[in-house]
Amino acid sequence: MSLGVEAILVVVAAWLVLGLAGLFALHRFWFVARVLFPAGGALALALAAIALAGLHASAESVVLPIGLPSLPFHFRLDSLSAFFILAIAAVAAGVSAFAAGYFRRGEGTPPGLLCLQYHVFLASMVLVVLADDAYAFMVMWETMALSSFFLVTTNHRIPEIRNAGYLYLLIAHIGAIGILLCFGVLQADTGDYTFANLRAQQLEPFWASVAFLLALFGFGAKAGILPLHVWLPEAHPAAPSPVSALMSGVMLKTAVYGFLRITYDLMPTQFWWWGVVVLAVGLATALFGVVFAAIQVDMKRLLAYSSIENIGLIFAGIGLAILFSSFGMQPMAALALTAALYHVLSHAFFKSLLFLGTGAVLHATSERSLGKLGGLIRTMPWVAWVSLIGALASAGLPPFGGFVSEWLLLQSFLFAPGLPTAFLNMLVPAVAALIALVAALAGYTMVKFFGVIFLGQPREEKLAHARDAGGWERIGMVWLAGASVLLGVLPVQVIALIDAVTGQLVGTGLGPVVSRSGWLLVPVDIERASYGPAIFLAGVALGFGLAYAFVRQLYHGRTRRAAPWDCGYPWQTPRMQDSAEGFGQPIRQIFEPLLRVQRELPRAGDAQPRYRVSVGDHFWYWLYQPVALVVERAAGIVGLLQQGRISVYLLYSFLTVIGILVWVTR
Amino acid sequence: MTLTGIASQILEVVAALALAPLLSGWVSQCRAWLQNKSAPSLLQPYRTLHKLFNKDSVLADRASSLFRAAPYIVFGCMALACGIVPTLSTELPLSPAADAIALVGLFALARVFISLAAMDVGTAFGTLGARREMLIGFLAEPALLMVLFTASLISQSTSLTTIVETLAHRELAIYPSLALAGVAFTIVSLAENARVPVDNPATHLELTMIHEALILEYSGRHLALLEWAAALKLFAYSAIGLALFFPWGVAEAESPLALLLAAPVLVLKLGIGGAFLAALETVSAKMRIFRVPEFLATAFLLAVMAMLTRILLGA
Amino acid sequence: MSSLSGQLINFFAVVLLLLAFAMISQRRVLSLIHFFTMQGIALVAATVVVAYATGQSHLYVSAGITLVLKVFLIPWLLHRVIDRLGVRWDVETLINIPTTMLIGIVLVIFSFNLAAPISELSSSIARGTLGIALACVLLSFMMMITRSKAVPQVIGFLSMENGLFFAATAATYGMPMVVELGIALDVLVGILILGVFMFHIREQFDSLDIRHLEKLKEE
Amino acid sequence: MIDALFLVLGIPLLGAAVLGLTGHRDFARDINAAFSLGTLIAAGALTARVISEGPIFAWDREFFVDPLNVFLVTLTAFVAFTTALFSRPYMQVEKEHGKMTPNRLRLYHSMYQLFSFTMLLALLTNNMGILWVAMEAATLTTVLLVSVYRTAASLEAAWKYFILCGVGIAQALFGTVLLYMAAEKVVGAEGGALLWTHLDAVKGQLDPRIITLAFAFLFIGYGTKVGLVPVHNWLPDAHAEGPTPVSAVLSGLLLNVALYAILRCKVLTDGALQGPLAGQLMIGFGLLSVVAAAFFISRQRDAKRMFAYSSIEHMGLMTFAFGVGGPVATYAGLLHMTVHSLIKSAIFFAVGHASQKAGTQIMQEIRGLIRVSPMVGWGLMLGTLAILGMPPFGVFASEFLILTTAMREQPWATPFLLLALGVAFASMFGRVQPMVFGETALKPLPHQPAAIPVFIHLGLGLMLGLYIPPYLDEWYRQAARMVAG
Repeated sequence: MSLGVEAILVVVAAWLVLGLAGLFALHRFWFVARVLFPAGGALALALAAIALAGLHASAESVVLPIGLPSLPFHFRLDSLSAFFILAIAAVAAGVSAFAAGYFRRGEGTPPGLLCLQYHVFLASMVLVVLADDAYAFMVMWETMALSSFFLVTTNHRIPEIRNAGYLYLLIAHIGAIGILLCFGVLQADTGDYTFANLRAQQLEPFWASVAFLLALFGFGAKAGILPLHVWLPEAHPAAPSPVSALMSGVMLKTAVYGFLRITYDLMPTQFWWWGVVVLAVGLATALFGVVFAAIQVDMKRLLAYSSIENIGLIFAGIGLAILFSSFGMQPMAALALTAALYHVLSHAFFKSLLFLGTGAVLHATSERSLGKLGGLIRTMPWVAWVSLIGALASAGLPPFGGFVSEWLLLQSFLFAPGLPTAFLNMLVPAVAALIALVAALAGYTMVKFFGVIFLGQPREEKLAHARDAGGWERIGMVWLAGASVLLGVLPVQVIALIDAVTGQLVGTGLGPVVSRSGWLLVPVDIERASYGPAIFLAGVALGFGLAYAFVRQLYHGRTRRAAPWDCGYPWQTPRMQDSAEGFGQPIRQIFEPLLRVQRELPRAGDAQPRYRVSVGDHFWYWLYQPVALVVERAAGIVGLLQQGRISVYLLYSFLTVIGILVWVTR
Repeated sequence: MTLTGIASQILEVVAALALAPLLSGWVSQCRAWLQNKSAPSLLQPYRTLHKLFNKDSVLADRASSLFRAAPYIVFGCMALACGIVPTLSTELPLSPAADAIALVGLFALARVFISLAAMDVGTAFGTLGARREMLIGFLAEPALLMVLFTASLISQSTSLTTIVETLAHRELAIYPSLALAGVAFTIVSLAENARVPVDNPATHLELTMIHEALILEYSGRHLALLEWAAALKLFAYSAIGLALFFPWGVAEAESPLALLLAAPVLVLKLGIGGAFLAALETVSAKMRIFRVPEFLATAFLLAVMAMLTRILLGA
Repeated sequence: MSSLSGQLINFFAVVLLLLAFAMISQRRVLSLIHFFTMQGIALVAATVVVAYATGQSHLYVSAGITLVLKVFLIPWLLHRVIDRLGVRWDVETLINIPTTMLIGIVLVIFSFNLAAPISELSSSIARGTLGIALACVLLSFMMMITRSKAVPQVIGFLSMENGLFFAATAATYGMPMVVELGIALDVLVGILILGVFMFHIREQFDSLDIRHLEKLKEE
Repeated sequence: MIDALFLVLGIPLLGAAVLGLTGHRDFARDINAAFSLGTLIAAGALTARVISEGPIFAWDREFFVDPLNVFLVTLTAFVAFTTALFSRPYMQVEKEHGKMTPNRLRLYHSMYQLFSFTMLLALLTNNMGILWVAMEAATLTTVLLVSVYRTAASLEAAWKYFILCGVGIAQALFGTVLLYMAAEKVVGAEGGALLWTHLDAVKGQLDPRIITLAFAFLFIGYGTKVGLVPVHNWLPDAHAEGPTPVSAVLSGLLLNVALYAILRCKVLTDGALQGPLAGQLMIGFGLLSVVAAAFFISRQRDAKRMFAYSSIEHMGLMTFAFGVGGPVATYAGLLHMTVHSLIKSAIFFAVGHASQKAGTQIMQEIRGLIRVSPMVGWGLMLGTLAILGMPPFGVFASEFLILTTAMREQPWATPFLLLALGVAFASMFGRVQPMVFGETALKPLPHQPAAIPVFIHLGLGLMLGLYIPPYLDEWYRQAARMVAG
């Protein structure tokens, strides 16, 4: 079907028209919320369908007359970009539906402008994934950064949000500079910046490695890889919830797409040490992200750090895939890449679901810190149960999507002993152990997130009359929750989709082996490993049903209500429950060296004793502030050039004349 | 999906359900003898279960539907876990559905639900218990995974039935990697089943208990189910221990009558295991909660060492 | 014949160079203006000789303009500025006179060996004077740098213009007439503006010392 | 029909005279805008003729119009017209604040028209001598414009501007003399020696040694007017102290004209020397300007001074691009010239309104513009993002081309360029963001700010970023071929 690229461009154009319509209806709140956003959601659904169709179709490209005369915009839809467009569109559909019900009157920028920025953001993400030449890619890449910057600073009256926006755009811009340099190296003196030409270039090892490291730096800055992650926990919580859902769920994935496009598509040769570097960086990011997520007090910062962790796992998967493909072990590389891409899809769904959950909680209670929430399952059942699905998926528990990608990742590690060099074999246990630890800690974080917010007693009075999510918001959340569950229960069908991508990137997919075994997910062969989530879920359900029937038939179902057990101390108050800091205290104690903990203990005889603990980020003190200091000092030195005295200026001019004359006649 | 397969699968689950309370009763009996006390009867656990099932279930007035659903989910998970681990025969139709990693995931699912249920009522003890349970969980789970990985590296597969078959057929030789994995596994099972060095199953002292704190609010049939699930968990862990380190005597695929021989061998092995567990408990004293991470960290390192020796020394 | 006019032009060039040196070493503003006037006269003479030797009629016109402008109008303007603003007589310098003289000599040597390869290429009779013209320009440039009063700085600027005019007439028989007129007009308007400025600076800072003009800088 | 070229020069001259008489009255603002509009229409007609007939001469070859200077003429006329529109409300408010007395207004209006005359003369003339005279006249007119407020700071800025540029331009005169000397030997002395077209035709036979020295002096002379770093000191003071329409026109147009002059000389030098000397000089000074200006920006507290340094940075980038040479880099340089003057003048319009509202140019005291007047706030924010090279806008298009050709021709220079762009982004955006966002105590302006020019310029900048119309693209190609040879 030649549907492909043209249809997608039509949908993107429709999005932009919606945005402009919003601009003209700047303050007509009802029109924007109830007409434009749902229309955007419907368009997103259509886009998802097109991407699904395009996944297996052959690649087609189109050239638009706009852009530079010498380098007009090239757009190309191949299976890699179709897969990522599918992820973007599916999540955008849910988030747009949620946004229809979420935005209320009198908040930050007028709704029309918000609608414009929102739809430009969506359009630029899709076009980044479609771009087929360096100029189009860079333009769409930074338009994405710019539109998301304006969305982050929606209510810019608050200073923290402004600083978060500034830090975000700054690091995004520096990352973009890295990517531009990488394209520059890739074009290897041909001056032609279309991806087709970049693919044809044969770079010698040194320049290929330089391009690879630049790509890792550039896309790492946008994905939130370790040294460049500082903006993520600031920017995502600052944005309104639907936007942070899109940023965390989908925008980070465009960075993963970019990295895959360059390392696999544009650079034919790969070196094994590339895989080790990406693996190391990915794991460090994952461990760092999950430890910080476990000790956070603000619910949206907790989810932001958890995004860093998941991005780390994805990059670890990609690193392993590079390691395998550099040694020519294509089936193993396909397995590792399938694990990474599966995690991309499942993380996109459950993370955006969790952010939408926090959005609903934020609107009901206008409270973000975990210390002031609690017991919301009674007043907001819909949001609670949907967020439970998201939390379980994020914790990587069996019947849900998160577990399948983790299972595939661990399986691919078990095949690693096949790697030729002994040093790499030694790598396997350490890395597998780290991934297991990260997955377990993710479970810990999610229990803290769900337990402190939704369960127990409400820690503030005003929580009692929190209203549940509205109609549109429920539709959005249920759509995302359904997708998470389907990803968990039907891995074989999802992997059939992913095979088109791994087939393009690595040559082979898991397809033939997986499809033969019906309901069971069998990566290599039945003897080695298999996992049937449907049967697994049926087993648990059967156990549940039999127990329930056994009890009700043989015995009885009578229940009585009474006050909870207070162990003889009648004045139990909600404040006695475990607070967020309390729940994170063991992690803070065990991972002390990783964190920069400042404790403020009350001294004896304090009028109001107060205990305050703040956890900082080492990178901020050891990397970002020294860099700012160096720039400041350099500026000081350069500032001496302009000291105000006219005779000094004349001297500069005189010396320049003499200097040029000497140089010219040398 | 042969007939014997289904029969052995059902037999295995029923045996687990029946033998689990017996095993915990046997362990508490051994412990009493070793501590020169007169031991309760072997069938005491069955009587308590029957008593609890008959009583009304008293729920906290604030408890949500999650609180009421959690016992059934945990019981279902533990029953499935016992179904997956090959105790009587290795021809189990359920085993392709879940391999070693899925088993660890199953335990994690049960642990998460029981912790959430504990936090639901919103008293200090529930959240305290949940936090400690998750603390032990996030340290024990990777160690268990590493132990299972060591075994799967030896048998080139992560599906439990294949592991048992390969370990059973090789000639009797000392595997250093399996030895290290065995020590790590004992530490992990002590921690997971709330045995003495980490947590005292019999105590009701709020500040020290972990597992008890989780089920503090439950009563009547919910408490019965959770007690039964705890016994099932102990049974599952010992089954894993036997499967990995003493796999002989498990019935093979095509021999139904071997099934009859496997049952007594299983009971014998469980008896010895239970006695060994009771001996371990009487020897060791309960640790401070913040010594537990170091304790489990040693288990974690031992398991990783086991994998390393397996890969480097090939044994 | 040509050798005589060539010698005459070289003589006037040397006079110009001497006057430039004299202006650097001068302490009193009034004598500065007199030297500037003498420079104007030398320039006019040189232009007349070149015009006579090469028969370029328009050179006479430009000599006339220079005469009116550089010998009568501008010195008169400078005198009026000094009387009206009551400028103090002595000229403060940033670095003492002997060092400026030393630097001046180095500059002359530098501009000579810079201009040497080019001058023998040019076909005009006043070949050697290009080096001297460049020297005059650099010397007056250096004079502007080392003076801290507004008036000496302006005079330095004007003597640089003289140097350039001499280079134009000597090396290339003078620029086309319309360009000469334009340059003269620019110089005249420039001086008028500078005069107006000096009045305003005097009002604002009630002194013509450039050191007051140092507020706009980087912290 | 009347020669369009005569109109393009005649109208501003006439305007200067008329406004010299009636400049102080209220309707003078509208006459000023009308004259600028007239010049724009004449420039449009001239462009139409050049498109249809190709390069044309006038007045026995004294004036010459070719693809390179015709698009600069249109750009100058257009920006002069929009600045005149902007200066109508601006000057009204300044009059009410008492900073502009009637005869200062008269001086301002007449000098404004004279200034646009000198720029158009410099662009259209074919005679290198007249080019120098026009540049000197432009300096004189802008000195008066900068010092129109008669405050201590504006006097100091004007004095430094005059002395430093006067000295700089004098070097250029010496260069022109040497050029004339070299030309006379080849073309002969019958007066055509200084005409650029003659020189261009015969540049192969010019003596390389004289041309090297000539280019050295011309480069340092006109380089002072472009504001390249070692000789840039006058630019921040002059652009910050004058009234905002003057800074907009200075930053937007005068720097372009000076760079145009250097381009004219570079064409001759490349022809004569066949060597890379001119290119090397421009690359060196261009790169130095970009890096130093980026670090200067991070120390600024005054808004207009900061944007003046940003102009130095962009002029450095253009000089680097023309230094690299070759059709693509020159094309990018010309595109950058257009987009920079459009966006920079839009920024100065917004900053002008903002500083009038806050009564000061210190950035700390200007806060939350979006809340008080969204037009000015959004104009400033989008303008700053555009000038920092954020993609949808045209500046990114030209920067992309410059950086990519630099990566091919001078790979060693790219890290410095990108470092400078990064530092400039960090410091400038860090200061503008709090100005635009956040709470505010500023009171709205009495008169409706002229938002139309700001958004016309930003719209054009955005258009050039995404789609360059074919005839405009053809123009740049011809000019680039002509310059890059």
